[in-house]
Amino acid sequence: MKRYISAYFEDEENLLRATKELRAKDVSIQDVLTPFPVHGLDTALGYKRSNLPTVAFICGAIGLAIAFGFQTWAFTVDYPLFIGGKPHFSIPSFIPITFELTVLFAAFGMAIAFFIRSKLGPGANNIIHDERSTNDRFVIIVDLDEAGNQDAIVKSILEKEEALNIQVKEIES
Amino acid sequence: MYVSPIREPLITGKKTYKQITDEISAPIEGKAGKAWYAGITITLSALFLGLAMMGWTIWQGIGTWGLNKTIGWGWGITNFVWWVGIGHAGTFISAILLLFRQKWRTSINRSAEAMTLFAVMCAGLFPLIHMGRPLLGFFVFPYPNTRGLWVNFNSPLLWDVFAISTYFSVSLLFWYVGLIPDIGTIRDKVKSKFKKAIYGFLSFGWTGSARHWSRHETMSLILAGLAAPLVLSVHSIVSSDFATSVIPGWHTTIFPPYFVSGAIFSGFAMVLTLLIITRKVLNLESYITVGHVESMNKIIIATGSIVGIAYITELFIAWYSGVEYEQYAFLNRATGPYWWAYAIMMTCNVISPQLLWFKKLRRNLAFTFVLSIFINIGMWFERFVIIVTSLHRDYLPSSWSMYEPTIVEVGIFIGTLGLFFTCFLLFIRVFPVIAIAEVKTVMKNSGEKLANRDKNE
Amino acid sequence: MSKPYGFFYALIILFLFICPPALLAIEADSSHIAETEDHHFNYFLNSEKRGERLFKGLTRIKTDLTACVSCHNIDYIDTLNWNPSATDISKTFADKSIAEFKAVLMDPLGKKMEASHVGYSYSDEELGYIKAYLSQLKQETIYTTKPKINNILVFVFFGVLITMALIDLVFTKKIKYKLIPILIFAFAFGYQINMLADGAMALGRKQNYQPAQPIKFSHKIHATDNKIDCRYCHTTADESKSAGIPHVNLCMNCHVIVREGTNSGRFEINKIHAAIENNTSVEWVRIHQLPDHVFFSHAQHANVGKRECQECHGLVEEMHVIKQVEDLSMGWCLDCHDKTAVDFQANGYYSSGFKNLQEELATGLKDTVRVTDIGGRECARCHY
Amino acid sequence: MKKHWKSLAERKNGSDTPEKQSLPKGNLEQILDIFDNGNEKTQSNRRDFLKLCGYSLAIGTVLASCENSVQKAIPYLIKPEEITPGKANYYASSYVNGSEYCSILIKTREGRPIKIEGNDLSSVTYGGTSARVQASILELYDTSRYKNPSKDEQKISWEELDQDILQQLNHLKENNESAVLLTPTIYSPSTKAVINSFLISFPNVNWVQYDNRSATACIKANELCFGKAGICDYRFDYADLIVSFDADFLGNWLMPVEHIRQYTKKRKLSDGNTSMSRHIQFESRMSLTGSNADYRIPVKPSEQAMLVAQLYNEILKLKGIESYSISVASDDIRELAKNLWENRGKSLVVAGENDVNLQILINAINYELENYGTSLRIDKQILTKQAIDSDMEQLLSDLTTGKTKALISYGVNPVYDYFKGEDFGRAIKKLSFSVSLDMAPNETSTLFKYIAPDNHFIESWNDLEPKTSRYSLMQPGIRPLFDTRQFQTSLLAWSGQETDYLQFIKKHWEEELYPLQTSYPNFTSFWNNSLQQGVFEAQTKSVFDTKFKLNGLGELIDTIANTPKSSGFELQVYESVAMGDGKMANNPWIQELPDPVTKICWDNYLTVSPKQAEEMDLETGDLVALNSGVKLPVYVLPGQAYNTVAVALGYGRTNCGVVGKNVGVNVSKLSRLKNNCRVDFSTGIEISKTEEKYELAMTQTHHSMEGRAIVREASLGDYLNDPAAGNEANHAYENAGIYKKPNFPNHHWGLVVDLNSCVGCGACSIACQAENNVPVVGKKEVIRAHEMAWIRIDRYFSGTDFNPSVTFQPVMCQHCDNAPCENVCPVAATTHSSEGLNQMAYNRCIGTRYCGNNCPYKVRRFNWFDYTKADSIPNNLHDVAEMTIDLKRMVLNPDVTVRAKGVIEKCSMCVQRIQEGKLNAKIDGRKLRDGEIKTACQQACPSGAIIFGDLNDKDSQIAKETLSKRNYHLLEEIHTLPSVSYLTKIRNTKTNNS
Repeated sequence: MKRYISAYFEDEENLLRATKELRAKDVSIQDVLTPFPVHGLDTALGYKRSNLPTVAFICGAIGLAIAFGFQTWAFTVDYPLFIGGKPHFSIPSFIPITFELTVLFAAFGMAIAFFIRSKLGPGANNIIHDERSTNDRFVIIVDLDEAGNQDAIVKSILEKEEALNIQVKEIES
Repeated sequence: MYVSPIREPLITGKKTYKQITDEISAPIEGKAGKAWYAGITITLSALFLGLAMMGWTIWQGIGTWGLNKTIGWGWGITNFVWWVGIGHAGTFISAILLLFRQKWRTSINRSAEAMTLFAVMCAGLFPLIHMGRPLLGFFVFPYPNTRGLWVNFNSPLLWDVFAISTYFSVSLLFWYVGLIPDIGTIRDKVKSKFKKAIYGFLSFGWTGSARHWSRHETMSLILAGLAAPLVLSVHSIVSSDFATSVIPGWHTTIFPPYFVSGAIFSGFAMVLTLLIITRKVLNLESYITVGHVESMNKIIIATGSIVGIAYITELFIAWYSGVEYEQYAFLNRATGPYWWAYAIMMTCNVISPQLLWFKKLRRNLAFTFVLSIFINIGMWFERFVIIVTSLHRDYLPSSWSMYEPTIVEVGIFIGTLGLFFTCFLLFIRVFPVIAIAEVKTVMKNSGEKLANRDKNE
Repeated sequence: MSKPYGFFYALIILFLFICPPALLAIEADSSHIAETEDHHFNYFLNSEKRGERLFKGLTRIKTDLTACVSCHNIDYIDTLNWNPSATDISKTFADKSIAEFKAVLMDPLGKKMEASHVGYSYSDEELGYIKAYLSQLKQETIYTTKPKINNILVFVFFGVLITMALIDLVFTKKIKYKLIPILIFAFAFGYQINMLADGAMALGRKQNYQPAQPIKFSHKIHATDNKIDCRYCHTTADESKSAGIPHVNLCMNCHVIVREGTNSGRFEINKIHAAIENNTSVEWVRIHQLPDHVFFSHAQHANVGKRECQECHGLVEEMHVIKQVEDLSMGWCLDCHDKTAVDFQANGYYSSGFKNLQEELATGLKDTVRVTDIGGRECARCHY
Repeated sequence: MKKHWKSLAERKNGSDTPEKQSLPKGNLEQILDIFDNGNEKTQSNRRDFLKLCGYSLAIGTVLASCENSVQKAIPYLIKPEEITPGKANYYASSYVNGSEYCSILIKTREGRPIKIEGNDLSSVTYGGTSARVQASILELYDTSRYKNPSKDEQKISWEELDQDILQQLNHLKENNESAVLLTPTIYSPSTKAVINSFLISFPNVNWVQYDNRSATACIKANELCFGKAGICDYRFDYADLIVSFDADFLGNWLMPVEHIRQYTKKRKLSDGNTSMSRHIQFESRMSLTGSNADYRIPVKPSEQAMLVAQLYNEILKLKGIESYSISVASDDIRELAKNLWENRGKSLVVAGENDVNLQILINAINYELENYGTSLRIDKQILTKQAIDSDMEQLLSDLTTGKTKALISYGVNPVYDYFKGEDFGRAIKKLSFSVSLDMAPNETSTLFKYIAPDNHFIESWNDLEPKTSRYSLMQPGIRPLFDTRQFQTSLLAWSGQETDYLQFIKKHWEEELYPLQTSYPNFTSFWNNSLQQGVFEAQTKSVFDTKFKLNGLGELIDTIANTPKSSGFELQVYESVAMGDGKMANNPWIQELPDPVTKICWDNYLTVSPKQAEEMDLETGDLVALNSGVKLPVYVLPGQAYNTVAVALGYGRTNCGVVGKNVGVNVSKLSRLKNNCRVDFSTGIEISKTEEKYELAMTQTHHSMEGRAIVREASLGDYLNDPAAGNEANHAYENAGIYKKPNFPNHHWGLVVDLNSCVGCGACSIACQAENNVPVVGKKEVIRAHEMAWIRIDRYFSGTDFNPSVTFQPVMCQHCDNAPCENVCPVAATTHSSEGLNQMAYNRCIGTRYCGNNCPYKVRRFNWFDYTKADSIPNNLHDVAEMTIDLKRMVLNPDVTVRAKGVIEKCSMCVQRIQEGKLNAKIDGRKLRDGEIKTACQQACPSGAIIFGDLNDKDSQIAKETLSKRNYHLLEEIHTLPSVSYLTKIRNTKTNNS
């Protein structure tokens, strides 16, 4: 048996305040659904900094190594050709492609990581709590303990911040 | 929250969040007007004309173009560089302006990026169809083969292949990643089950979860960081097609910055051309305000002036170099048989944008619209001047020749215009023209007034 | 879907449908000449049918005699049958009289025929039927192969799998573990790509090509059993770019005396005699053929490079039916150029030049000079 | 890229036509056929497959894992002894086209003549050739040729024809009615014997020789002056000072191949030679000869006689002999006379005009200058032109009056090229009996009742004596392609003799020529050797007393002096260097060879001086009408004398096959007869401008070097002071690069072009076209600058418009060691070899044309359309000249790929010849000898201006030439390090200092 409470705000500032208060009360917030990225919400929810930059860096480094390595191998080892009196191993010529592939690998590596990590992707159909959560409503879903000790506190905080449609839901886990 | 009193609002008209959503998604939900149908009929006709001409070219050979033994590139490559140039504004706006925290970008970045993609699609066609043997175009990819052959990594054309395809892929990614939340919004708004399924599929299951938003923002920032140098690299590499050669008039080290600023210059002009119409037709005046137009005009003056300086620098360097071929090439540009192209280029690109120093003109939509078209023409001629006038009289006077385009080349160019505008017309009916979520983020601190919530909604 | 959307797609689909046929219509070549059916023996309507029954041994035939068809195959077979096939016989006797046909059949010359054609006796009328039946076979080609329908079926099958996996993954979601459709997708798609790559690489290549030849000439019998040197017949291998397919008169050097073969009796050898007598050419099916933009010289490889024929042509001396062993791709050429050492000191051409390489050899910096070292990978060595 | 025959199968069929045809099929079935590996159709091949790939690559590749269609390999039934499949055979022979002669080698592959090369052993042509000689191979495969004998355009057999003709001839003989045998000059001893025996059999037949541009005046003048008719043997290599009055001896006057050789030999400055001849040319139009002259003086044609007379007078004065009263000569003429006098015995004065008086004066000048016996000899003669113009006039009147009842014609085309051609045509039509023995239909032969077609010279046996005691044999390279018979055989047959002409020649040689030598012990070895060498040069001791016998020069000079000066326009007709007399008008190679001076092909045009053009408001491409009714386009030619215009003969053929038909305008009728000699200029011409425009196909439209050091030149004096004169910067940029100069381990192939030797004749261009399967594109494509020539000759004017100096520069791929083209190809289709060649792999090329753009020399050529039928896409052939039909494709070189649409091509430095030469050396196990490999252009060049060789071989000629101070690279300041280099042009003009 899993219980939680859901409600929505019409202004992101109410949401922010409510979030901060709930967090202060050690209430675990399952999710917040907003139509746009609300400034400061991730700190309010206590999210850590994402690792995506690291992923991008690693992917970029791989792209760089592949591109430069492949060009060098193809031109000096596998099929050395005399082209325009230039040396086989000619770094300036290799730079443009190396750069492009670095960017390509970094961008796509990171994007794929993002989609996998966020469980998003073509055909992913996550539960939509409120159709207007992508429009103008700021939906909050708060976990409740089984005993129902927190219900009152949560409700009061939500009501204080003008939350609407406060509902308690129960789900068989 | 403090709102600077001096700055003019980026969104006018005291919008609520819902109003924003509704107004921006209106063209997708509503039925298309007669104008739209008229428009797409014209663009599709142009597109089919272009396709027919491309088919003719591939069937009969490049001989159907006006090229010859001396002038191996003409309209085709001019169009290629022109379209690539236009394809620079979108990513510049969303990436570089994002890095510089320019909030006014939010109203225009979506459509500018879409325009970028379509322009790059048009551009990408030309290297393929200008080939003598386009069916063997796949030779440019270094795929393993039984001949044991690779490609020539020294060739700027090969760099182009990588640059353009990377630029297209990354721009597409950047655009789509930004589009996902808005597709989610549309998904939740549309009524039809079919549409819901389609947008649901395209939205990748977006819910607006705070955790997703947090990662999304990080990713956008890094993508912007990656895309910014990419934008600069693409036209630098395209310019290498000319700069690395030995032809007087092409062999110039200032080409990369000169081309990049020219690209942004023409890109912004094209954005203006499109958005001045779009805001009117789609009733988006409160999102794309005269303020936005003015900001873009300021960038146009800046880049236009850089381009002007580049032109003059070229002339100076040609004189200063003491190389007779180089000197002749530039003298020939200005006074030779293609002087008119040079004159058009100078007038449209150097002189006309200087009028934007006047605030009145800068904020005058009609003037801006006309000017943007002038700039597009001028930038087309810039490429024409660089390519054709340099080639037609190079080292050995015995091979000097003249170039006249044929109907086929013009037809293909019209075809790409058709493709571009067809794509754009489809785009405005399928995806939100303005980044809904991003506009909402700036509404509070840059909107005309704080959202006036209507509790009865 | 809104209307313009549909309109647009309809146009694209229409275009896709119209385009290929339209382009192909252009291809329609007017140079086809209608073939004239020739029936030599129209005794009466079903003479072919009667002939067929006789040939296949379905009608009157002595029980101890085998039917013609048991030695003379009618359909294409991919194994070697030394006996002439029905079509082969038909060709040979197309313009010959019944009497000749009869003579060969019932009173044959040569040991092999004498041994096999014992006790056959047909009336002239029956022979006419058989001949009529055979001449109707004449129209068929020398060889056919099984249609490779399998490849298409496999490809389509995997295509269906991919579609199903995708549909399930995105829409229906019947399979609980997403990994399964993903794996199916990946495997099927990978297999398709592999098929495409294989197909693309095989374009214009004829590795393992082993068609039936107009004469059942066996390199094994000539080169191994009779120990004839390759160059006895392929005379120009040492001096010209082409090794030379022996002219028919060259065959006659031996076959003017050797009139009967080990395996096929007189039938195949008679074809050479017929060619000489009738002044007709022997149209061999070409096996080893490089594309037109490749210039290959046998003299360079067989004479200067001292390569053995077998290095490129395989063990021809063991083949009854000649076959292309290597794929003759550029990569294959280059592999050999990379590996093969050049006869650097012995040949005066090399020893008089290449100072640096000679020094390196002398000082021991290099132990051998490979073809690649002297430009064996350069374009204009083969393409010009 | 499909078009050449590989080795075996083509011998029999001549083409790779399908063995079996199948029933017509629908589209779908066709598609299936391509994948049907069991099908014997040869029309479905890999290329068809690739076509489909364009439509549906995916399904296609899968299906394509089936095998290809069947290719046949058909060996010889009985292999001819001398043929090795894959190797070329060479047969020494001779080229003859009217009065043009050249000793040649015919290159055949598998019995198929594919190329003509010069024969080094001839002391007449020295291995040189001309453009027309090179192009004549294509005539062999001309589709318009007569393919069988005919009567009234109905095909008949040779037996029927012989019977008919004999009957007619006998009928004429019985009635003693006059008939005429009309031929060009016959300088074949055996043919003369054949004709004589024919004339003996039919005494009623008169033999008339007709040269469309005869040397009547020369022949007559010599007869009058020295009592010996004929043309002198001119030795330009013995003359230190050459003065030519409108004699285009490098272009079309007498024996240009020999004259170019002699002329350039005297002017070569290699091997320590420090002297060269000085050449002064008086002429009205800018001829090839004039453009090579050190001094060129534009004069009107009518003024020449006066100038010659003055010159003669001045020389007499210098000699101290009584002179004539004549108008005072200009300083120039006096100066010239002084120079000539100083160079007496080593000078040569020639005149081109067909005017007996003028030629007599020229003879007198040469006589007074003591040149006879040195630079010209009357005892040795050029025999290729013997016809006398008045004979033709007589024939025409006999035909018109009906005195001559029958005409047998061979190798001439008077209806087209005689100035009264139309009259001639009308007269022929009236004849009841007429036989033409021409090889191909022309304006004249089509009017004849009987056609007894001759063989092409490559299919014929013959012998020739182009110059006194210089004999040459013609042997066939192939059996007659069609049902044709040699002219001589026909005559033998009609005169009732043994018809084997070869035996006839042999007999003739045994009787007449074998006794002239002592080297060979028996006739068989003499014959075999002569046949193998192609030439036989008898040592004759001739003694001829050259005494000037003519009196009354005074009268002659008076006549000249009293001729009123003509004012107004003068028009001159001439033979262009490429087209000549128009016999080869149906040859697309010749049609597409640009004129050396004007760079125009596929047309004739009226050259007008710049001053005139300005006065009349004319520009190139304007159509003008002459008062004779001819409409011609104008070309403004610097150097054309004021008030003169000129137009080329040889164009405007109306009956010659599809290629040459109605190309240009026939201007033969603009000649006229003067003193029984046909002259080429006429006065009283009026020109009126029309509003029409006409597009001329020009391969070069800009004529100035723009002050760039492209062709470097100096005067002889400056050169002698400093061998690097004009070339001070030679090789200055050699080590300017940031990368090390590439090192070539064994060979480093290169070319040196001596600009001092190149006269610009264009033989190299055609040789290259024949050797390398370079396509013909046609006039429209040339107008669009789509011509494909791998080697072009750039021509620049410098100096004044009135009288510019001209330079020629052959430009082919420079094979740069730092090649700009190589860097930019995305697919590495063009790379460098370790032997210094810039390699072009056509099959890798995708056609971005970037290499062409980046080539500073603009030598790369793109296949804009499918010119060769090698393209994979159907129905897009652009072949204006029937070059892709099976017959003409016989001329293709099987060692060179035929390029498809959409690929770049360029000079490969004849890599196929290099590979062949190397292979021969390897088979023999020896070092490659210098000079063993010759490129096609080098082989064809009559002046030896192109030298190919190994730059790494220090002993080679090319390495020596490279060290010359005159050597430079084209555009060396851009550091492309070309393997091709040039030697500066030296003009024997006065230095600036002196």
